[in-house]
Amino acid sequence: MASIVIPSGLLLGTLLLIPSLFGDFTAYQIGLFLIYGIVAQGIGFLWGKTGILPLGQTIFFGSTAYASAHILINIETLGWQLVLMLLSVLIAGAIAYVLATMVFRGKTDSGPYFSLITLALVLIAEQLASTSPNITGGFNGLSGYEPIAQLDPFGNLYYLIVGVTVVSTMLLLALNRLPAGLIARAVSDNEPRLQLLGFATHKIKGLVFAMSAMLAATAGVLFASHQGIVTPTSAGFALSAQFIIWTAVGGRFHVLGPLLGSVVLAWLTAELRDDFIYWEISIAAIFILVVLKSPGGLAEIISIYFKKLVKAQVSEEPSYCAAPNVKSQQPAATLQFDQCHLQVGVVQILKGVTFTTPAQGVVCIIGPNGAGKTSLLNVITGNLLASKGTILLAEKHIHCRPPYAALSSGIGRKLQVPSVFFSMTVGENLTVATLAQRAKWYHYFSAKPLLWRSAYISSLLAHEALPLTHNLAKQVSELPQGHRQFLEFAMTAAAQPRLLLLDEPCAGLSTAETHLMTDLIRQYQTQTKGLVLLIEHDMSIVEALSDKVLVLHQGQVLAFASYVEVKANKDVAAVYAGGTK
Amino acid sequence: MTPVFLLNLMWQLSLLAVVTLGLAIIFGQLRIMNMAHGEFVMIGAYAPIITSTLGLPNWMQLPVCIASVALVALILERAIIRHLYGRLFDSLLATWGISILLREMVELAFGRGFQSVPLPISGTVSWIGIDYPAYRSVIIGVIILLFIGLTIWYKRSLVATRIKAMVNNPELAQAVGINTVSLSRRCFVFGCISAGLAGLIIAPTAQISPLMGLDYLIRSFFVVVVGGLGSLEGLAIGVGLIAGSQTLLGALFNQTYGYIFVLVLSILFLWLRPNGIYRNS
Amino acid sequence: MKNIFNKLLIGAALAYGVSFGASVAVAEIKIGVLVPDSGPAGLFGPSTRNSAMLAAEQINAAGGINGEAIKILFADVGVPPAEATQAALRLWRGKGVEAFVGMHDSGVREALLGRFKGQVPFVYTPVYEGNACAAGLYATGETPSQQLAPVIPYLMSTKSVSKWYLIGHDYNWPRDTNVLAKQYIAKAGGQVVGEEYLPMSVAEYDSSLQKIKASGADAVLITLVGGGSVGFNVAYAGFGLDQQAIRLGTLIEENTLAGIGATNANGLYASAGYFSTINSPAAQEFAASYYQQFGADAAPLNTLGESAYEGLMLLAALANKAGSLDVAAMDAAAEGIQYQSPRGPATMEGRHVSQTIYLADGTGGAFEIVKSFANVASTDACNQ
Amino acid sequence: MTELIAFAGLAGGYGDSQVVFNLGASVQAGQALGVFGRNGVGKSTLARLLQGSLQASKGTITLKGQNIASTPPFQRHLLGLGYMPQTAMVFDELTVGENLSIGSKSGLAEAYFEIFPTLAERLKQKAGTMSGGERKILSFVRLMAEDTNIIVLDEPSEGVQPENISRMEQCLLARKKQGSSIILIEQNLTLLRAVADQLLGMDAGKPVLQSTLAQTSRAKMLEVLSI
Repeated sequence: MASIVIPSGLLLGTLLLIPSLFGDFTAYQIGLFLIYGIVAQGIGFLWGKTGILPLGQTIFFGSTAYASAHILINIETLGWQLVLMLLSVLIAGAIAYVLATMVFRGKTDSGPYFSLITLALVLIAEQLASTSPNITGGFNGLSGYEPIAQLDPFGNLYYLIVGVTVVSTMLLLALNRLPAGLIARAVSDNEPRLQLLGFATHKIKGLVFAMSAMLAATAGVLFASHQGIVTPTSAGFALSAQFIIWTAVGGRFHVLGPLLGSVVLAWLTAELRDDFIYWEISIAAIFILVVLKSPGGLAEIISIYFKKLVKAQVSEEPSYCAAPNVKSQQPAATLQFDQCHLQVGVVQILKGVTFTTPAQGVVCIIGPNGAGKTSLLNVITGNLLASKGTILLAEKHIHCRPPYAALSSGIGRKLQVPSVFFSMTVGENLTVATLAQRAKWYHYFSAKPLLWRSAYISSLLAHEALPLTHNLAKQVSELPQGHRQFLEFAMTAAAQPRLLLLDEPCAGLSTAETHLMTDLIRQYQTQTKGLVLLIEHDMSIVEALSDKVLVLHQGQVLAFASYVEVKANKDVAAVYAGGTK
Repeated sequence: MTPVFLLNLMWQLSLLAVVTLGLAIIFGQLRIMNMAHGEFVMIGAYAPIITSTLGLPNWMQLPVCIASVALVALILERAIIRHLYGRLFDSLLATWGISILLREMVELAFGRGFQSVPLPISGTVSWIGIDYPAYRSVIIGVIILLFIGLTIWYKRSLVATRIKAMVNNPELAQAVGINTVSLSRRCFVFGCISAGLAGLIIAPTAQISPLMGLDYLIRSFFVVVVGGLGSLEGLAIGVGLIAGSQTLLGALFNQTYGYIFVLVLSILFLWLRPNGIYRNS
Repeated sequence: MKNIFNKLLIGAALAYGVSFGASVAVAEIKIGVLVPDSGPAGLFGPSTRNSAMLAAEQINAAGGINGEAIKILFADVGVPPAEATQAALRLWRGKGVEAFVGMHDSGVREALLGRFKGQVPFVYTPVYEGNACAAGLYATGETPSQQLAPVIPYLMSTKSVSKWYLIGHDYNWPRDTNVLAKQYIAKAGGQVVGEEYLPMSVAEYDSSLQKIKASGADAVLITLVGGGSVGFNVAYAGFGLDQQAIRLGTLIEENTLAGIGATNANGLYASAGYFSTINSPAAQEFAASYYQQFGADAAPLNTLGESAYEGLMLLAALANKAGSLDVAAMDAAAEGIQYQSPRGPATMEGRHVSQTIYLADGTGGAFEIVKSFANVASTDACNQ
Repeated sequence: MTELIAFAGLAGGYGDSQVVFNLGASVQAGQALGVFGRNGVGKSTLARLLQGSLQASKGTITLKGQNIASTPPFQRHLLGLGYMPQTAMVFDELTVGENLSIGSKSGLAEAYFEIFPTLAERLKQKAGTMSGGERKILSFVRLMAEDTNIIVLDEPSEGVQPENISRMEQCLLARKKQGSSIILIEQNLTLLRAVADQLLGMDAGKPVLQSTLAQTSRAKMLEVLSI
């Protein structure tokens, strides 16, 4: 709580002092910069957390500015004015949500294209604004109205702006410390992993984009009152580009960074533009330097110095609480492949795979490299779509739904190269995994779920030998590859899926670690009485773990039987003739 | 579909093709979202003015154009761009900064005012029964020849394959003996020079001022996006769609519709076919 | 290249010099002069500044305003309205400026009026669409009615043209201008054969030129601005359309003409209240002292830049007559006030200036005045 | 006999994390070094250190008597070092023909079309559309056709059909006869034993077995693999 209240309080205090210290004109100026800063804060949150760079935030800023100008011109009562303004902000958010979810649906790599779409949209908006004189007043703009509640831009309106700024700051600071903020960060960190944890990432991106759009829209409402005029430049690309520069220089990873960037740069611009002819060049140079050398901007630099000054408090061991049960614990079920084909480009990867697993037990998948083992897991989770044939889990079709729906149907998956959230700590990784399938929407906006600890994760961490137990506060990027295998295993198993897919979980592990991993896998299976599908090269592990072995070769099932039977199988021996295993 | 309209269409197509070429090389091949592309066109357009300021004869315009653009490009590549390979977003941001920098530099050097470059070939010539500006006629021919040459070169030359290879798999490219550092630099400078040459060609037919670059940036970007990155065929299709639809709608209705249509078209492509219309497979 | 270094040096000197340049003011009236230093209109910044400085000097030499010397402070308004307003307010609220002279676009004007609210006198000087009326606002710039009412019939009779094609950028000023143009053309017995508005973002004029050609127009009224005007006119001549139709522009001034180039300016006319080549003694004298003071290679004079001189002259005349810079007193004194300027005699009527309008021929790359129309009143002025 | 490539005290990894430690060996002309070990023990890291896409943090690499520890990879290639990576082993966006012509004197590849006829049929196909095994063969032929005599191969047989593995074996033996040095990283012990003269077994980034082929039984190698 203190981490939200103290910065917000300091911000509020500083801003409230400005009129009496520097006079009402400076307050007027700062008021405008704060309005810009609110937009930049929204951009910073979106860009810094989810990695989406919006080039057209003035679409929302400008359109609600126009809307509220019309509201102030045409509507008499304050109450209705406020209702309609709120409505315009909500509409902006809804449009942003629809736009982003539509573009991001089914793709994880459309970031740059989305940016260009917002660029094209802002160009359209600017064009429409300047050539629709009946609606926007054209080039000369829409003016001749009183500010909201007759608040004087040189007087009380400033306090309204300060209020909104502080609320926006508190909101974002709070989000940073809530599960919602954690999930937003996870999107840019490792989107495929988040999808496998059951999160529909395009909707998360849509929500964050909608939030940044609503901040821009709110700022637009204030702008209309503050300026008394709205012109096409308020909906134009040039202002959008300014927002980006301010956000980047101020620092997109911190809530206060974009605010600082907007106020400092805009104020310096106002002060220096008239007299210092190299000002624009300087801004461009600073911007380039920030992009190249210091992506965290001013805020990052300041916080490094700040941390040197103020010693970090020793954080005490948080007191964890029991996590609620997963939303629906499904009974064990068989996995059934029927004539499943997979084609990528012109390459046939799976050629009529057919098998039915038991509902319980450990099934090891073996086969030479290129046999289609990982692809088999990919069609189960929906990362690749089978081109022909059916896949049934508990008699239900699962071969044509997106990866984020896998976990809710009871399928968890660990990838071949450990795929975790690299910018987070081990503890945060586990928290994200614990939220999966347990948290309802309101849990994301409450701090308590951050301390959730499921019984299963507790039992895992109780293993002294588990390399995670004493590393909860460590960054994943500092973790060796082998330890990441355990982390990803824990995350995949956290939601207790009835079907656990493990792709070479023992690769890169030491002998002792391999034993631990095989123990954990076996324990998981006995505890949940579910099904584990495991790709493994090491025959000793296969022998130790497997109830059944599925041998794949060139996209087809070569054998599906017990380890002993498979070992005696001549076809299998022929495939492995050249190899050791 | 009058003959003049067809010639105008050809002029617009060849002009947009030559303007976009540089971006197609730098964005399409090197994956640098070069927001300063228009500024290189602008510097190229200033070449005749630099030439006359230096008191050089007119035929020196071409070498002056190549030299000045190459110099700027080389400095920027060494100082900034080389850190940006493989960093798509950062390349967009940093080159946006570069574009401001270049605009301001040119403004300091040559002032804000409009410059004028006389047509090297004046008058009109008769084509398919109509009079058409001689300079345009010659340039259409030159650009067509240029692109035929480029297509042949691109198909045959090892350099083109090596650039493709470098972008596709930098590590392996090094392993087969490609000096990727130097190849990227040469590729970037080449792209900039081609933008500069486009500027030189445009100079006598358009407004010349430090702010002119933006006119050429946006459409080029959407050509590359609509056509698909990294192939001359894609470039051709993109140019055809963007210039064609704008010219057609401009002639049938008005320019505002043409402009908005191009933007909407680009959005649809970015959304539904982000790899562009042309994919060679 | 020497030129480049000089400019860099001047820039550095400016950067250093400014902070020391502010002198101690004793009983001075501060006047804010709003000039476009950045943005597309930035190219008018230098000539506007120079003209304003010249005016201030001459006003002070003639005894200032009500006996007090004036001091002008500049602010850059070549930026979006929100930022431009701030720059102006900084002078007003922060630096004690008591009156404004502004040379900027209409968006900025509307934004400023919303802030000034008649509390400070404001002289608006550039060519504009007319009909801006507010307490404390005085416009010296040419409005469409002034630029077109005498000129269109004159061109139609002397050049024997009757079929007009109207082309402009898609915003208020061109559209307002053309509303009036159509009336004048009809009245003089001509017809409008085409009307077209281009988005600012389009730099392609072929289809418009084709439409002009097909329309059989023998005169084209151009209300494109800046770079668009240059590009259009260059392409126009390239197609040989200068043989088919004369061109009349209401915002083609010396910089635009330089960009169009001598070879592309055949039959290109411009109508404005000022050209650097007006050969009256007053104009000659003004130009001479301008280039003497700011050097032979100073930013070329043009109607927009020179308008700042007009603005300050009007402001001085108004304030002297009113006896103060009080808006109410000035509003009361405004009607009928007269002053002399390089443009000729000027009279304020309906908060706008009745002035001489010149028609100039740009053929050959320099404006040659072909006709002057004395004392043209604006019909886009304010009703008293 | 001349020593073509040698490395000693070699260590390196990614960022701060050290993956391999204190590796050393030297290979004469006409000889082959076989490197083996379980998944993830640092074999590919060794290959990348030799090839140059990773910088060694310690140790020396000598190519034909010249220390190349800080030479960029493309120059190592020009000095005669050829490399076939384990993953991303071809240019996916290029055709098979382009893949083969890009790094070498063109024409040499054609000699191998008789051995691997499928490649000749697919010259115009994009490499990325081929299966893993086919891509391995393409990458292998690309490497063979290059004008290099120090050849580093990272798991060339992975996913390749048995008959093609034995063809690879023939090619490698032929190159040895011509005087090339080969460093072969393999899990397929049959191929490894057919080609290698010396062996380097690795576990957890460190050498655990260093001997000649003659002195090392297959069983001893299997021991290393299932430590």
